[in-house]
Amino acid sequence: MSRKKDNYETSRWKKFKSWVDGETDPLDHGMEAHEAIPPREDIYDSAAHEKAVKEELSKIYGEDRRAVLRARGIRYFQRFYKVMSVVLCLGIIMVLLWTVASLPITGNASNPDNNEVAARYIEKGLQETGAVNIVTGMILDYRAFDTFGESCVLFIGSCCVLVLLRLDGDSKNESIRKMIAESDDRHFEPKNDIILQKCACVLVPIIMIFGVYIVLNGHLSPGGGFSGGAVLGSGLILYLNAFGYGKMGKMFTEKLYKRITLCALTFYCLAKSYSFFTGANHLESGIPLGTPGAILSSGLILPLNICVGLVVACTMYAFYTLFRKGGM
Amino acid sequence: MSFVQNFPFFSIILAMFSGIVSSVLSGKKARNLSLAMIVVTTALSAGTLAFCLKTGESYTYMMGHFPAPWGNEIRAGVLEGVTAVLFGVVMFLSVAGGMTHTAEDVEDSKLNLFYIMIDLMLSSLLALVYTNDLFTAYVFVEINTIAGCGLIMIRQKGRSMSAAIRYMIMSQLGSGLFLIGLSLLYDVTGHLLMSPAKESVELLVDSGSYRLPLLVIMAVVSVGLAIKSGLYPFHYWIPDTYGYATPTGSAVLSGLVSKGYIFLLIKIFYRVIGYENLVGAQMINVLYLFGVAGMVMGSVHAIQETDTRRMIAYSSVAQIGYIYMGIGLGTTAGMVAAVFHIFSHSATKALLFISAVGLYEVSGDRKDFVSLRGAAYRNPLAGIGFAIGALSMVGFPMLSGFISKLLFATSAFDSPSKMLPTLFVLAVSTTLNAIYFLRLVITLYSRRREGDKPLPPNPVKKSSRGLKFAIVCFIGLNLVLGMASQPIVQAITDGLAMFE
Amino acid sequence: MRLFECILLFSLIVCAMSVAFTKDLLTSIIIFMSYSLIMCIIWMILQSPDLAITEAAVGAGVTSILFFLTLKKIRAIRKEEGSEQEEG
Amino acid sequence: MDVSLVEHLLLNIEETVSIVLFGIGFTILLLHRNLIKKIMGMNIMDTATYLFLASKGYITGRAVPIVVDGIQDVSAYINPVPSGLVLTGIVVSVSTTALMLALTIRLYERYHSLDLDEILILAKEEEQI
Repeated sequence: MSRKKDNYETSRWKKFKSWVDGETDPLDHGMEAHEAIPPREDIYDSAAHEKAVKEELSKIYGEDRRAVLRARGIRYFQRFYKVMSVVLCLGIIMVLLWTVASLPITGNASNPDNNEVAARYIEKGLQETGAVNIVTGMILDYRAFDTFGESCVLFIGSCCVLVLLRLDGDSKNESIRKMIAESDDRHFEPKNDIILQKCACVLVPIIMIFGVYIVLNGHLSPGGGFSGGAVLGSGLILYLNAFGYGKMGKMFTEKLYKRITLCALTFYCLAKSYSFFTGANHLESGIPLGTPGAILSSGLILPLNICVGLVVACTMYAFYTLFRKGGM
Repeated sequence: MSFVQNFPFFSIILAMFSGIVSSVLSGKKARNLSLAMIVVTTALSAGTLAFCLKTGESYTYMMGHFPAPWGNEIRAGVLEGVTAVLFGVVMFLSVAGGMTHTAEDVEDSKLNLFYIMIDLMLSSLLALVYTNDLFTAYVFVEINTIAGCGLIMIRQKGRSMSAAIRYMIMSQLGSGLFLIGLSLLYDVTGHLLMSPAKESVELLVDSGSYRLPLLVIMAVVSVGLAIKSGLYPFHYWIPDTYGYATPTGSAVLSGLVSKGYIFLLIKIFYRVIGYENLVGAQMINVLYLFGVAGMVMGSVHAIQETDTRRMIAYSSVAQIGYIYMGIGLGTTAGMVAAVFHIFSHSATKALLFISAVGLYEVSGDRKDFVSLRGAAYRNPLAGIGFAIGALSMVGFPMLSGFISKLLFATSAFDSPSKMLPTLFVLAVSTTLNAIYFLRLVITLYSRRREGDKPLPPNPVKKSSRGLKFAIVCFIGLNLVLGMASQPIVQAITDGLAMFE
Repeated sequence: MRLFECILLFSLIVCAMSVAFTKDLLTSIIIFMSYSLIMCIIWMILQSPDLAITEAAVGAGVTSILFFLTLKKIRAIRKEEGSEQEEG
Repeated sequence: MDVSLVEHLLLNIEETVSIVLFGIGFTILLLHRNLIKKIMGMNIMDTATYLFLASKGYITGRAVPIVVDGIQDVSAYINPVPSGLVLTGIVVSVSTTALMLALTIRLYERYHSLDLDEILILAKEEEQI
């Protein structure tokens, strides 16, 4: 018994030493330890029978025992993870539903969220921002910092998509990328479809005018830079689908996209910085608000809406072309 | 109003603006712009800190023409100033240290996009530090997430892309929970700015209404941000993410991004929910338990790892456990220790990642233990850097890790019920830390043997000046945090007092 | 109006569930698109036309287009792979 | 189950539904193996939160917050704050969706699979070779 223990001690020490030297994989070490002291395996794995079957199987199929063990570990882990996740999700739903049951009732004017904040937006919004649409006035004047952050989210999102999907001339694994680019999915669809083109002839101008209307009237009616920009972007996408990249490429290149985005965001950034700076230092901004209700009113909101609209339209179109063929 | 008070706003806008401008610059110019921007931003943050130290109080800054409950606001105080300066320094050194590797890993035509991510990352971190508005915090959390994802997948290797999507999924789960927490909070208080929201929360607590929603808000917001910062049971994305990003990416992600979320969480605890309400609601004990579990399990996982980069990543899990344990102690001293550990860990972990790069350079870009044997002789500076980082993690005196462990231990005495488990876990976790870090350090300083796997031909690359500079500065930063800790701890205490 | 809203809300849940359980990706994308459209009508009922117009343009429009494109791209890759195997 | 609880849930029907949707989206995002489904789940989760917010701003019998005929009375319009927040949120979710779809395409190009578990295993194997 004592000899056995000695042996065990020395082997442990050796293993530990080799592990400190980084010679053995600690997982291997663990497996070897399992072989040396069988009871530990039982703790690890309650279904001893299944283990036996697995070992039979591994003998039959000549599989590496380690791989089987590892795969089984992963499977157990996965099953455990699945069950835990389902329990977690159900728990979250239950707790949140329970919470909802003790929240104030929807549609009630005396709810805590209808407080002095909303009251001031409604009562003085028109005088302070010049925007008839209070929501627009709120997001582009009262809480403009959030909205600036939001356009930065869009900007960085498009940058990430550019990183992932743009195919460059000096791309590293060029042959593969070129192959994929050549097998562009446009090969599988009819070109110059006459029905699509005629429909596009009618629809594109209407969509574009609608988009421009939404952008320009953001401070007067529902909508604004973002929704209008998305409509404009989808108009561009329809045009592209109907008439192909050749025609589109003549008027809309990557350079133009970059310039528009840069100019619009720079203007946005500078205009808002000016407004923040003057606001915080209690200076007059000197931007006329105009008569509420007129198209040229509400100070910076109209130009900002135009900027956002341009950025969003270009970004949506860029997403489309990048997803389609990895470039513009 | 003093002109210095504009500095936090300037630093956020400057970082964003340089990101926007970088989209049309070449890679090299974008890099220089980014480095210059980080220096200027750090200087501005230092100015803010000096101002706050001089006046001895914090101030809010209106973003626009409208005061508190109506317009956006940012807030600067001593703690914000210290954090912003430290984040700026760590960011600068990480970018400078990983510069050459970034240029190798990233395609030339996409290099400027990498620096856009760095710029926007810094701006979002600063915004998270300075923000006084919960919805602004949400928007910038999203910017931070997307930029983090960009930093991971910019290598465009299979492993880094799969790590990126995993990171995105976990982060989105976290953001979803965070957002629903904000919605609930808005529903019961009617405010999104932190100061008025806190007033309403206090009224609610005093009147005893909406007790359950408040509890759920605490839980959901904490869990959301804990998922995003990689607290123990939600840590599965961490090793892949930190292990397969670019060196700069790993350093920034582990050193700054998760810390930004934790800082935001602390800010929400203090400035919205109220720390005493949190302690009263027992929520804190859950965080404590998770933190303790993370401290042990992260180290256990790290011991099992053969890839050194993944090992360092798992050690991050353990260190984040320390931070949550400090938050969970439920005392001000514990919180001070947690905040100090945020600083200490972001300096140390970035140092480890950056100096590990110097060691991989001389081992043919291999990351396993056998190939790294003797690497410290081939690149002495990186070896010293790594050793110091490892010793700091273990808690060697004179280094920053020692101070934070000391703070944790002393703060444990303030809460009698948690004293014994805290001290015990600290001892266990330190031992485990010592096992895996010292093992690696011993490997680095032992000679190569006969039977070792041969290194690939021509393994020794000269490390760039940027890397050497970064390692030296990081060592300095660690020593400063370790030896001159008294004023920093004082500043943290003052800053936390200003949060109230 | 209340009843109409309840029906819409119920169909939202149905759509979300069927997104989860549909095997075919194209079908689930179309269901997701209708989910966005229903959401847009509900927002109209809740007196938020700004949201409705944005959701219609973005949720039902651009997001769905992006999903379709992804699916198309994936099918293109699959087809290419298949043809290569046939050649080989 | 308590009767008043169910009644309250039915009174708050929009919130109840949005929480259920949130749960469905959360579950899909966490558990579904297919990446495209996961992304859809993420979208469902986000829109559910937005529905929650938007219903919080709604007040029965009041109009859209667009000033008509110069009436600027609080009792005439619904709360504009949630609408503004949701507008910001929608943009965020579009950006993340586009980013994740792009990642999906790249991963499919590389591993010819949409199953996240399979992709992770394949990526691991690829590195070992």
